Amino acid sequence: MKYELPRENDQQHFMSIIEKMSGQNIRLCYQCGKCSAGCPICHEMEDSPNQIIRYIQLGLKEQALSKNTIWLCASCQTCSTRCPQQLDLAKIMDSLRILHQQESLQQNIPFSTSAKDFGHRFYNSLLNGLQMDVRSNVNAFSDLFLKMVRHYGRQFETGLIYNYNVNSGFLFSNVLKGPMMLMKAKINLIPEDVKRREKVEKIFSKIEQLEKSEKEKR
Amino acid sequence: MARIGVFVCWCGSNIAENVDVVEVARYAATLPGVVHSVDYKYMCSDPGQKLITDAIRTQHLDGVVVAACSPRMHEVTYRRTVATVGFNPYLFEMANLREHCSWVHENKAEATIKAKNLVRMMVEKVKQNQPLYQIQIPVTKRALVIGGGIAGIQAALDVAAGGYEVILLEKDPSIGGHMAQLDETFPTLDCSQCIMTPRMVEIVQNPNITLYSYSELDALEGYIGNFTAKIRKKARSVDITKCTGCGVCQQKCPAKVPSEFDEGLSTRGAIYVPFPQAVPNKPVIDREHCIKFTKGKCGLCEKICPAGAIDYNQQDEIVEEKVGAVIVATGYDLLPKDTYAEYGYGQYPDVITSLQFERLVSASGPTNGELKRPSDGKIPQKIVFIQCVGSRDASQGRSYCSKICCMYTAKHTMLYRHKVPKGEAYVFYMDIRAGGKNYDEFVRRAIEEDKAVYIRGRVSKIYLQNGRMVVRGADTLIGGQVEIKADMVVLATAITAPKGIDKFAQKLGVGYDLHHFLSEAHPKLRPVETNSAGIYLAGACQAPKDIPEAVAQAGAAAGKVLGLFGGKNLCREPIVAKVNESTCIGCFICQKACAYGAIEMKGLKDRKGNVIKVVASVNTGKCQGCGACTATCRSNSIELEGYNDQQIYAQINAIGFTND
Amino acid sequence: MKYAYFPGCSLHSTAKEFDLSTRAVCKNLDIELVEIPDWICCGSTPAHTTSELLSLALPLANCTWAENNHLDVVAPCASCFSRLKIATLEVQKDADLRKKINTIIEGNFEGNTKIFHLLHLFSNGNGSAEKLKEKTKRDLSTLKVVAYYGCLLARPKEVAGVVDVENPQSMDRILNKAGLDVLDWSHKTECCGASLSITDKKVSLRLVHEIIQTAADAGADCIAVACPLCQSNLDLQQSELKNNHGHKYHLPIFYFTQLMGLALGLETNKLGLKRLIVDPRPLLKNKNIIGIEE
Amino acid sequence: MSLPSEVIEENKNEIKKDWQPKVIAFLCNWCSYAGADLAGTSRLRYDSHIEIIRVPCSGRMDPLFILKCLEKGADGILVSGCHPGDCHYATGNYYARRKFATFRKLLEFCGFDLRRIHFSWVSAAEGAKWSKVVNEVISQVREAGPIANMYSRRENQL
Ligand SMILES: Cc1cc2nc3c(=O)[nH]c(=O)nc-3n(C[C@H](O)[C@H](O)[C@H](O)COP(=O)(O)OP(=O)(O)OC[C@H]3O[C@@H](n4cnc5c(N)ncnc54)[C@H](O)[C@@H]3O)c2cc1C
Ligand SMILES: Cc1cc2nc3c(=O)[nH]c(=O)nc-3n(C[C@H](O)[C@H](O)[C@H](O)COP(=O)(O)OP(=O)(O)OC[C@H]3O[C@@H](n4cnc5c(N)ncnc54)[C@H](O)[C@@H]3O)c2cc1C
Ligand code: SF4
Ligand code: SF4
Ligand code: SF4
Ligand code: SF4
Ligand code: SF4
Ligand code: SF4
Ligand code: SF4
Ligand code: SF4
Repeated sequence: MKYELPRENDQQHFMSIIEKMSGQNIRLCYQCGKCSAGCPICHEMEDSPNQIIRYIQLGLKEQALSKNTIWLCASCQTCSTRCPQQLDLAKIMDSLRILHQQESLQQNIPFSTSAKDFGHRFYNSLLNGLQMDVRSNVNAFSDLFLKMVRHYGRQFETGLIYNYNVNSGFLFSNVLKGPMMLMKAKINLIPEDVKRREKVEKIFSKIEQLEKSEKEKR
Repeated sequence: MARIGVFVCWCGSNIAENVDVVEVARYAATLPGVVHSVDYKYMCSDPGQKLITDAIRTQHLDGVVVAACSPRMHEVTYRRTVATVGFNPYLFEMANLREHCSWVHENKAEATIKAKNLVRMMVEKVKQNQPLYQIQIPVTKRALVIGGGIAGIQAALDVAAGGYEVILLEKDPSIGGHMAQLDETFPTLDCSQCIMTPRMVEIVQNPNITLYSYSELDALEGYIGNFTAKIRKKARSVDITKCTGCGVCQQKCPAKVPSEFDEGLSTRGAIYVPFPQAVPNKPVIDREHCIKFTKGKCGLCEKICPAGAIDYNQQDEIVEEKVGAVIVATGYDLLPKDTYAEYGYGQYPDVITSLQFERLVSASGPTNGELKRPSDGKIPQKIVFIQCVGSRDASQGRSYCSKICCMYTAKHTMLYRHKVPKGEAYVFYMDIRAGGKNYDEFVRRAIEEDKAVYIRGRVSKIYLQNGRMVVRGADTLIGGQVEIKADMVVLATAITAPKGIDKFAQKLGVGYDLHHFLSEAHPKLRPVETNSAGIYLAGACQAPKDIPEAVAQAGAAAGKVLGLFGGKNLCREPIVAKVNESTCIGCFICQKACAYGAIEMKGLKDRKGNVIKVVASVNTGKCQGCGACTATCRSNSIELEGYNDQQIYAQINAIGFTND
Repeated sequence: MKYAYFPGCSLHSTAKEFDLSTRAVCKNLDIELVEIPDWICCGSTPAHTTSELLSLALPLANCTWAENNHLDVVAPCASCFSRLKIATLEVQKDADLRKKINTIIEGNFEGNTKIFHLLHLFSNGNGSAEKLKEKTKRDLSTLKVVAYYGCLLARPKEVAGVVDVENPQSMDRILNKAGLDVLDWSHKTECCGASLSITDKKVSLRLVHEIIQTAADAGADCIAVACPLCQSNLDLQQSELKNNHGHKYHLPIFYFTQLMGLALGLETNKLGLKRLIVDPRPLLKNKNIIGIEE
Repeated sequence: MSLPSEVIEENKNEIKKDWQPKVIAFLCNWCSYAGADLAGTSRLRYDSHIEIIRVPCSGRMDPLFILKCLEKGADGILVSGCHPGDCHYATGNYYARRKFATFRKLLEFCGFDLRRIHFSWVSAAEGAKWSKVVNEVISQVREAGPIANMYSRRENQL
């Protein structure tokens, strides 16, 4: 492998973006690896957490953002708790994910609650969905989750899981659990009725506008 | 009226080229109080110096200003010169026309004006000067060494070899410190006790050395050359003049106490000698654990002691010793392993500290040198060593490197392989710090010959799986997690300052750093001195150190003491603070400003001997002449000789514009 | 004692038994819970990995009601608790941010309300632990349990408010007071991967396996949890371990409130025991803790 | 502050054509004084309108010295000591720094032009730094103008 190190300026730029977003001083990391040593997900990651920090230190933005690491991170905070240099790595992972989404390096999966769209999506997912990786899974899940909240004010798990399976392509894995859960009366078939739905919608749209204008300012 | 002489130097062309020296001399002669003013090519040459001494005599001068180079260059020269004719050297001042004027300014007219100003300021200052006399401090030529580890032992032996008396103070029942606990030592792998025990014996045999073991310093008073140490000899409960050291008592004692010497891996009695080669080889009773003292029963040792040496009624004894210098060699502690919950919290018996490992492999240790692990006595086939435990760890408040653990861990892997030839040793490290003669070669040998596997990364957790410890770490070189099932884990826990050393340092008036290691006066050029004159440092009390360094520093500290004792009296520059007792209001704000503890309280008495007023008083043995006190006193009652307010204000008052 | 109660989405669906047992136990110990009317979802992980503002606005829209009514908030779900607490801490630190959020949620949150996890209610020295001990009716001393805290109840330290992040004790103490045989073990705070249980099942299965296996190795009959995400992850996926890791386990995953309820002698149907996927009743019957017919 | 009358007379209102500033520097013996010596030994040229008073340590500095200098017609003051941690007397430079900061605040509060008052850390090895500091300080003092103007302005206002 060979990496072209960006000029000092670019390097500073990427590191300082992440520093600003996360409020962490990335230079504190002395690459001891304790974060990776304790990370429960490290086995599955393309690059271990300390390597992601290294990429940031060297200004290798592409590398930092393109690995599945940031999407697999479970935000468990084990790394943040044990880091000898007191870096909040989980927060840095958050920042990388947010940055990734902001920069739309990856297209988000659209979502709709209408029955017609469901069918459409279902069909589509049969065609394409099977190749999707964690990144799109996590994105899809987050996306759906928030859209559920936006729409109903609360999470509607049946809808969430159903939609997620349809969209992610892992069609049968979790849906199978459905009947068992229902048997135990675990999940609701009908979403709960939150009276403040409009208010929730307002919160979401306000934030959307705010963030858009902030992004434009930058 | 003052009679000042001014002597303006050309320094060849060094000054004369950029400053009109003749004009400066002419100008000086016009200043009020100046009765004599000349210029000369090389003032520091013999004829130049003679110009000055002659003028002092013929002109009856009471002040001399030499306008030449920096006082840092020739102040000492001229002080000696004027003293040869009985002139008080502190009635002399220098104006710096070379470094601060001719060499830095190009415009000759401007430089000449400046030169005049500088001369005028000095003339005004010297008018305020008072004769001062060197301070002679008589020196008690005995040294106190505190701490009987290798550093303290070496320092005591070196000072004694110079022919002076030494008092060696050790808080534990025996001297030896940590080195006595070690097995073989890097970088040569010679046996620690073999090289140490002879020196310990020498301590008791040397007629110049008095050993107070099981004793502590209660107080240290006085100043350089003249300290009084109050030493508490803790009650041993054994009369060592009677005890023959037969050891029957400790064999029979029913109490069982974890042995400090074996780091808790074995037990000792309540009456005990910490280890077989102890010096002195006489037991003490640990009253906290003795059944006689805690419950009033037992008394077995008294019954069986053939020498009748047991004395339960012995009391602590306070002795006072007068000494002229103190060497502090109080050593270090090891961070307890239970600081790291993720490494098993002291729950897993087979997670041990490096010092415990030393005891486990030591021939004199609890297993007689067979490496058996604490939980079940099995020989560990796979050991994991973890470096930097508690060191270089900001989250633990310790960002420093403990310096010696890289080396002793390499040593441990070797000792392990020598005991268990088929065993596997893994080392988790962040960096290998092996700077020293033959040190890196030593580490390479551990890797290349003794097959230690070094893994670059930290360990995050140790947990049990089916009763076996799993060490989960990272190898940052391959970029992933690694897990090792281990039979034993050795933590290279951080070297820390001994608990309570801050209080102890305050007692001595010695500074300490953030981590409570004692502070040297200057990290490079005065590494064994402290800011308190007459108190020196040796060994790991100053910073983590290995044996070669501890011994070298001990020798250096002894050298300083011998230097101090070598002269007749201690001569000090008279640049010290002085209190005006009639105006001092006794607020002692100055005391807080003084970094040297030089300001003491003094009671002023009336004729009947009643104290009527408490005022500040400067201990000239301790004062270093910084003037911090002077600048703090609100009633202007404390002055720094040589830089007193009148002298500085005289210079300031003279700054006005040169009139011609 | 009166608290604003934030059940969160899970307690209204997958974790109804947590809700049930919490209410029952609190009632028994004279703790009054007032459910925040018309509460909305806290946004959980997806919100804070998507937008910082969202992750603050959603929780605080709920806390505002509590503050206006001068109540501290208690949340049984570790995730909700964590989000609520972090959000209040963040706006306490940053007045500008607080103003921004207040305009978004169209309310006025000052940051005075305290956020507790349910565990804190029984371990923060308000006397309910002692009360629990006094009121214990069933003997659970034969039940060997390990306390599983997961991530969010131990980390980060400032949020979780624990003394020792690597070895938290609050649940252990409560279970002790309830008379159980609480064992020491090493995986108290290891992540179970709940947040990946849907998105990357393989990973979360492996983590679940490690935790269940370590608990079984330590000699536990069951695991106590204080978080609906941990519970459903450990409970639901246990059956799949056989297929994926070749081990069959049968460790009931109790909410700690269910165990408290058992100790307090509450009726088992009020504790939702039947709703657990790994049915705990055979174990409890075996240990003579509940009757055959229950 | 009492005013030297002749100064007021001379500099009634504007800057005299040939006005040159006068800066007084207090240097600690161990670091800054030696640093200034080094500037000399290295022949580093700098503005000549600075005169040095040697003190054992910057901790010896009494704020009154500064007031006295100003009263006597100094246009600017520089106090220079060892770098933090390098003080020959362990802590003197910390004291100095603290005292000086408070003093500056006080002056600022009184409406005093802070371009006249400076503090620096110059070590025995920093000859170049010394000459740079001097030039910077003097150029700031030049901007501030003759101290006498300040006095006369005050007088006029009264
Ligand atoms: C595991 C381990 C392995 C090591 N291996 C090696 C090695 O192989 N080679 C090597 O060169 N170095 C090694 N070292 C380092 C070595 O131990 C130290 O360099 C050396 O012991 C320092 O000696 P010291 O006299 O400064 O301190 P210490 O040995 O700590 O001695 C200090 C003495 O002062 C006494 N004392 C403390 N406070 C007071 C007080 N207030 N009043 C009176 N007495 C007091 C103590 O009781 C003690 O006797 C090792 C260290 C460790 C931890
Ligand atoms: C690039 C570099 C940077 C450094 N930076 C630092 C630093 O920042 N901090 C630090 O602490 N250390 C630093 N050092 C190390 C420092 O230079 C040495 O520690 C120190 O100079 C050693 O001093 P010395 O007196 O032992 O040897 P030397 O300085 O080498 O002095 C030996 C003297 O002996 C004379 N001599 C040699 N042979 C004979 C003979 N046969 N007869 C008579 N005279 C003889 C030589 O001419 C010389 O004057 C640095 C070193 C280097 C190379
Ligand atoms: S634990 Fe901290 S210092 Fe160590 S590699 Fe990870 S982020 Fe860097
Ligand atoms: S927070 Fe993410 S990176 Fe850190 S240990 Fe947990 S899963 Fe790994
Ligand atoms: S006294 Fe100083 S200035 Fe004069 S000749 Fe000697 S070295 Fe040069
Ligand atoms: S039995 Fe008596 S003589 Fe023997 S060692 Fe003990 S005290 Fe000393
Ligand atoms: S009296 Fe104390 S020291 Fe003596 S044998 Fe009994 S317990 Fe041991
Ligand atoms: S000496 Fe080595 S093991 Fe010890 S703290 Fe320093 S780097 Fe770590
Ligand atoms: S000398 Fe000054 S500061 Fe010190 S005690 Fe006396 S009055 Fe106070
Ligand atoms: S001059 Fe300095 S050392 Fe001397 S008494 Fe004053 S403050 Fe202390």
